[in-house]
Amino acid sequence: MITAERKPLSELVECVRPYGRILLLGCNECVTVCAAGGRKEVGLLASSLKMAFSKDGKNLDIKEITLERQCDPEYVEELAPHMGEAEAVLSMACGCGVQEVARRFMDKPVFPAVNTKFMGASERQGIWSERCAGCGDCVLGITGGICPIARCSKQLMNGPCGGSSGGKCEVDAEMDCAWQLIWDRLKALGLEKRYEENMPAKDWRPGRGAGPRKIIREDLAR
Amino acid sequence: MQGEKEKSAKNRVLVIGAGVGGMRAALDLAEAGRSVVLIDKAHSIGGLMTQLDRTFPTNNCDVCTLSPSLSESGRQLDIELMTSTEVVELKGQAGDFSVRLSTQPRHIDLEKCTACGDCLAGFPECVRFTPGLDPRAPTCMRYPQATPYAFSIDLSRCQDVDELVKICKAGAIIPNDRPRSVQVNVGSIVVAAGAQLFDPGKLEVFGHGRFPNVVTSMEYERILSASGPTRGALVRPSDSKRPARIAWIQCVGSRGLQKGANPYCSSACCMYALKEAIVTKERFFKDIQTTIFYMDMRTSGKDYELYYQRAVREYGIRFVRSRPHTIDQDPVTKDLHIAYMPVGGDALREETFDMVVLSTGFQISSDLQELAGRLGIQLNANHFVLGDAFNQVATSKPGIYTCGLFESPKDIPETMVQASAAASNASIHLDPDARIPVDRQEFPPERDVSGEEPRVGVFVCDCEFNIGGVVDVNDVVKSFEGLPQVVVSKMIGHGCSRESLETLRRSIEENKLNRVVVGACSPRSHEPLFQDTLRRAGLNKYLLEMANIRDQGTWVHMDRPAEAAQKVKTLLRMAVARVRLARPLRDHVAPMNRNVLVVGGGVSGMSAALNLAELGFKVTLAEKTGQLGGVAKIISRTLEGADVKAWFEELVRKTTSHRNIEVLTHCSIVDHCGTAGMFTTGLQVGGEYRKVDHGVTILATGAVPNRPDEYLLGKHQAVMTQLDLDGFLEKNAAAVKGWQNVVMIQCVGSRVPENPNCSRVCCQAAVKNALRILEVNPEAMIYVLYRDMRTHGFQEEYYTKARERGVVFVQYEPETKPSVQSNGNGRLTVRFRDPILGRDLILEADCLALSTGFVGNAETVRELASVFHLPTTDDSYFLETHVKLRPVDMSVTGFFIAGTAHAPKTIAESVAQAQAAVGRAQTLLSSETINLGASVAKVEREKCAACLICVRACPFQVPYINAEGYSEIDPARCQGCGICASECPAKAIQLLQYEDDQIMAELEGLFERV
Amino acid sequence: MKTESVLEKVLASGQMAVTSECGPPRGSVPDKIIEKANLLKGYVDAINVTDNQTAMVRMSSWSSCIFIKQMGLNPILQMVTRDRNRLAMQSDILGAYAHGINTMLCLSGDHPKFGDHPMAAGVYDLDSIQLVRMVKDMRDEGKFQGGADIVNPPKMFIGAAANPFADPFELRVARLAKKVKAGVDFIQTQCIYNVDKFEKWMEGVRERGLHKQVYILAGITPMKSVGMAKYMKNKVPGMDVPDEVVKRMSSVPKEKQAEEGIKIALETIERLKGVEGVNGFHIMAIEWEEKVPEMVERAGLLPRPQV
Amino acid sequence: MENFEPVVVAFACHYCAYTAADMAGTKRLSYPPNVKIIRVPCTGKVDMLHIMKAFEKGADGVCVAACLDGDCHFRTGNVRAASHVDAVRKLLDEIGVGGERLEMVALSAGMGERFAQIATEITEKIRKLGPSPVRKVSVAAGAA
Repeated sequence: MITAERKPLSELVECVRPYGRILLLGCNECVTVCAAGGRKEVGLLASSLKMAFSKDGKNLDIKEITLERQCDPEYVEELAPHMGEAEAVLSMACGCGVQEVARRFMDKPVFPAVNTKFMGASERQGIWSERCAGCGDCVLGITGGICPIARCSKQLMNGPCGGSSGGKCEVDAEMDCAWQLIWDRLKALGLEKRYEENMPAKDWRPGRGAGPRKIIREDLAR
Repeated sequence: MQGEKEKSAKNRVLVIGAGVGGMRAALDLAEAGRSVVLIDKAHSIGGLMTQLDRTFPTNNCDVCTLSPSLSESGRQLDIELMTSTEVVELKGQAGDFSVRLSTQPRHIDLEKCTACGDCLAGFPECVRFTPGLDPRAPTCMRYPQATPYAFSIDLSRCQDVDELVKICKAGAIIPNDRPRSVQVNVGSIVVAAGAQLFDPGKLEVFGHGRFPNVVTSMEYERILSASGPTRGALVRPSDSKRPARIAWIQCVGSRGLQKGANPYCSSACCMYALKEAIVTKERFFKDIQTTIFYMDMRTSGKDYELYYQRAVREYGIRFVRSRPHTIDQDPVTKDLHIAYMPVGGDALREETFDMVVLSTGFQISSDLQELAGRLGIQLNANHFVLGDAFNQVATSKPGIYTCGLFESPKDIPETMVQASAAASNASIHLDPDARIPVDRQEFPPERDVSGEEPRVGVFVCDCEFNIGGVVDVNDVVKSFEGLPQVVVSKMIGHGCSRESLETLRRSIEENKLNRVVVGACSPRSHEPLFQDTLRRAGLNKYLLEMANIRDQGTWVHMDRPAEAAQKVKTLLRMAVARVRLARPLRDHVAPMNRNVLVVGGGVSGMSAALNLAELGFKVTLAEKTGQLGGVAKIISRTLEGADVKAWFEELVRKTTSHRNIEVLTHCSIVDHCGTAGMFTTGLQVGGEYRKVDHGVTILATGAVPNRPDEYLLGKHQAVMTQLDLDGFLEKNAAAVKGWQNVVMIQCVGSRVPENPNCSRVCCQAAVKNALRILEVNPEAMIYVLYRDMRTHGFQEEYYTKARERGVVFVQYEPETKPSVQSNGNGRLTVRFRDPILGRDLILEADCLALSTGFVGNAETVRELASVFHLPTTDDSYFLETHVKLRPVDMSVTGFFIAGTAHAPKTIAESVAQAQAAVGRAQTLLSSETINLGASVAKVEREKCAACLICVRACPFQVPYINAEGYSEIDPARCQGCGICASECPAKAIQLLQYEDDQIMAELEGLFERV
Repeated sequence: MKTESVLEKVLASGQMAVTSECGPPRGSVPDKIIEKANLLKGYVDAINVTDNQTAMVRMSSWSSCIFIKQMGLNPILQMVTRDRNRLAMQSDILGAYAHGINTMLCLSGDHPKFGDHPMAAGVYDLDSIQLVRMVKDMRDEGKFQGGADIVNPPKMFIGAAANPFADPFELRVARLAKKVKAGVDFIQTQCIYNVDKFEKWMEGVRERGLHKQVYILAGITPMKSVGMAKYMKNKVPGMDVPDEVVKRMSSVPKEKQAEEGIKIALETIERLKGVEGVNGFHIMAIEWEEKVPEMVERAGLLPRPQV
Repeated sequence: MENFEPVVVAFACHYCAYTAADMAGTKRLSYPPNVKIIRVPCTGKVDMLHIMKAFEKGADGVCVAACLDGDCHFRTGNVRAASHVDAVRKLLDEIGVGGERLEMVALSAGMGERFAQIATEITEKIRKLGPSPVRKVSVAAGAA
């Protein structure tokens, strides 16, 4: 899933300061799951912003809407009837959702309320960590199911650097050394030999190397 | 007492004593649809426990934990509570007793008394309100039909009776109240009369009564208590200063340690001293030095050893193995000097303390001895009830059962177990068909209000002067007239009286009200009453909202009436705002399957099955092996000398031949689903798979004898466990005649890091086998190497007897364990340290008996815990829901634990727990349906993002993501805390009765500008 | 001979090689590096020039190398993959070689987090093994990464680092094998304090015959004080300083600790001289370059061979 | 603000804090009437939104009153509540209302005195802090 974190309130207060009527959007997908921009966070942000202004005597009118998914035009279309009154839109969706709303409503200023962080997994309640860098050419099949690109601080492809210590990364003692994990898993799989193979320099074109990417499923798109 | 004679003995039980044991028994019986007469000599209930500050091992305030469970059901329990009442005479026999009861005058009309406190304020000297010193008890215990929430008058102390009568505005004082006598017919009797604390004043040497800073443990509890005489400040009596050094002296008046002391062990004192020392450090000051003088720390209950270890390691409590012989007081500072001889020491030592706590035990008063005489039940030499070797709660008279301290000295969990056991035994003498279905009451059908605009009725009680005396109720009522959707606003004088409730009901009907606000006392005590009134008026009971304008209004702001009036109005406004959004709710109800699955066919499983069968329930008894029996099969005699084998064979015969019991051997549990009252469990019986439907499950899977690889066990024929020795003595008694030296080593494989708990039964087993060896071979020298001799209760007397007969008991510490070597000629060389002589001794032993105790049945427990979703302890025993108050209930409703699957225990203790499981189970089984309440979490599936946050947040693991991909919460398992609702990031969960819009409305009501 | 590298020649001659290192200045005047290199003249065979060491900005390694080359000494160009992608690295290699720099050390580099530009992007287009392979392909195949031929390919003597002390230990020999497979010619190891562990690693190296395929220069760093010993032990990731070493340092008075540190280093050199597969020493005297000549002399590694 | 009377909303759990408040009544302990209780089954049910809304609607202070540590009838509700309270405090600080206006307290059912004491202390504390900056302006609520 895509993870995100709410921006500092001070930044958001400045975003909406010029406006009196705000449409505050949530998304019921990833940002709900990572507790950054679902209905509850929308409510909390609305309440926070209202109070932040009301203490200075300004009455901020906020309409709260949480869409099923903000990165699909059909869902975003549901906003059309509410857009008229709004002077600006503040969206708690990930960057994809924010852009989809901006694309559809050309004449409305749209502000992101969260910082989109990474593609990750939930370790347990309240803790998410990065798992995938979207490189477009998955190597998990040969690295024991652990991605060295997303999870090694130096995205090393051929083994741990000299800073791996006690299974942890030199960059942060709380962070697992990806190569330690890979090695442990290869051992568990009885595939130690696989480590001996040199991985050649990576071709970054399937990733961001060749500019913004697009997927076209011919069978669906036609 | 009207209509008393008409009530049949067939469904009635008399419970004597309303302490925790009596209450538990009464509740178990009443919840099982029995009619109960609960009497107590005192003017209010609670017994000893209500005076305790906190209880081990959870260090919780247990009265506070217990009381909600007593009131939660809201069921109409048939318990008639009679305080200041005693048994005068008993006639008849089991199934048909006739008892004459005599009640001392209370001088208070319970119907009229509102507990306003005016009489106490005016005449403090003659008004009895609180049991002991704790004003908390009566309020905590406030549930319908139980504690009289009323005062009691000691007229003999009153100087001016007329004035006293006048002071009560409710007119509840009856100056000419007389003793009353009534006759009740009951089928059986439970005697839960408790015990009294030993009076240390008899022991000159400790100076209790002369030295102000020497207190008993109960006095110390009161000092610790937030509601005690010092209001929770830990200060010593002489100068109200904080003590820096506190000592506890154990066994005061117990174990025959002092002249005038009782010969038995009081069983609970070690743990309560530990608790007091821990609480002293934990809640007060870490730097207080706490020292416990003891002879043996007897922490043999479930996980008690861990508690002891915590006291040593985490809290740094000091333990001195010694028996102090005198306490002296410094005449100026009032500090106390304790003189003692440390074990292994060569000189008397003296230490100074600021306070000394005497851990006093229990004993039976002469009153109780007389009571036993009137009931015709026999007592033992120590005046405790003489029980049956294998049935602790039985007395010498059929139909009369006992529990708690009157049976033998014990702690609260054991009392709870026995109380439930007594309840199940007492039920056997009643008519199974005479049960009152507790969950059925006749009400008119509910009106459908779904399409209606809210029509709110506001009813404000004046509670005599409690509310009306502080605020002008008429003015309050007026301020609500004409508010939107408020149809009626009126005062109801003394709202909870029958007349007022009738007025309320009529008003609902006449005005077609569909929402009701009652401004009165606390919903905690009175909501069920007003809810019933709504039901009677044809409204759903959840359309009521109470405003607590008395307990949280007039009572606390009587010094500023104007502001009190403001607040009362605000509270009512909040209630009105909220009630507009109240929705009719349905209590979740499920039909009850009354069959029981008992897992495990040992002594506990068979005992549970038999009691259930006797009560008319069908039982499936599933045993994993090919035959019934468990560990008891190989035990020949008890410590007291009873013949286990004969009893055991009779138990097997009765079990296998009972028509209500189906015994399945070679049976294992495969799968399981459902909730209490409607379980389905899949069993593999031999080669065949079958499903069993049942309402309740009792787990009696036992523990397994430990056989650690130590001291040549299994490698040398002269080395055996106590269990082996028991069998050996039975079969080869002649061989024992040649023995010169026998060594027994205690705590082998128990109280060690791999198995930290005490196995509880080994000390008494060692004493038993030692005495049996001496019977055959009086010349044998027996050495018992022990860490602490844990012969609790009356077992202590056998320990004493063993010493008198020459058995040598030598204490060792884990650091200096004995060592054992084979010497090649079939004997053994045992080397151990004698702490008194201070040197090592070497012995040639003919037999080495190891007290290896028990360990949890790891494999079985793990399997069953996973199939049934039950919690277990780290050492593979099943975990009860509350170690103190619910020792046989499990956290999953409908599951109960019996016997050593809970923790190691003796045969009699296992039987008691098995019967207790039945006592608890019958409260579920007697219902036709199970009421699961209405306040459950509900998922709006369109909003759910299946994020798993509720799944992970629920403390009870109820929500799950279902096949359709959204969170599902089983109302039958939801406990109603609402944590999921508050955590849900999609706001897709609502807790019924506490929905977000309702809470918001309440807030709106608060800030509404009038 | 694969290259013109003096270091290669010394190593090929079978004599113990000695290298040391110089950190370029944090400014645009080269005096400091010239001064440091001067100290080493005649005492070492080649001088490593670090590349934005510890992720702090310094004068570029290759331009510093030029100054040293101009002094008639033999610089080793260090290159980290952290700061440049493969285009930049290849162009730098061509440029450096054009200036006569024929020896280089391939590294991944310390993470930007540790330096003075923690906000900078770490490039890591390649890892160190892939860098070794790239330099080898440039030299032996005469190919750029993109596949085109190089007109006059650079003939670099290729080095890489090895840390026998990092975790997981069992991977450490395998990782060397991967570098060998990628085409590395010589190895400079992490500073050695735990000689036992180093020897154990060397055992593994010999077992796989790697010592026959690559020259190994043992890393030696003298400790100035007990404070430094403790710092290295506790604060520097991948450094293994046994307790005995710290104890030994603290057992002498403060003013004698520097000498004790040098003694330890010399003892280490002496012991490692006898270890099969150790072909020389890489003496890194951090901010203490002036001690290197003395150490080389006392270690009996003088005079340096003329090749 | 000479005559400022703070409004304090207390979310109290049914089993402990609410019972303690009743106890204070039984013992006739006087405390300021500024504290108004909203009963919840467990403080774990107190949504962060409820606390924010209380301030938004005009509360000068909010108190979440739970069971003592380890005594929660629902095992972990009070622990959950404590972390919710911490999070809302941060929000209140960020928007300039002030996290010190929100408090979490723990008490057992028997602690009537403690409840009265808490009610008094909180009222006095909020009185000193003055009216909530939000309260000065009346806010119309409007959420979809």
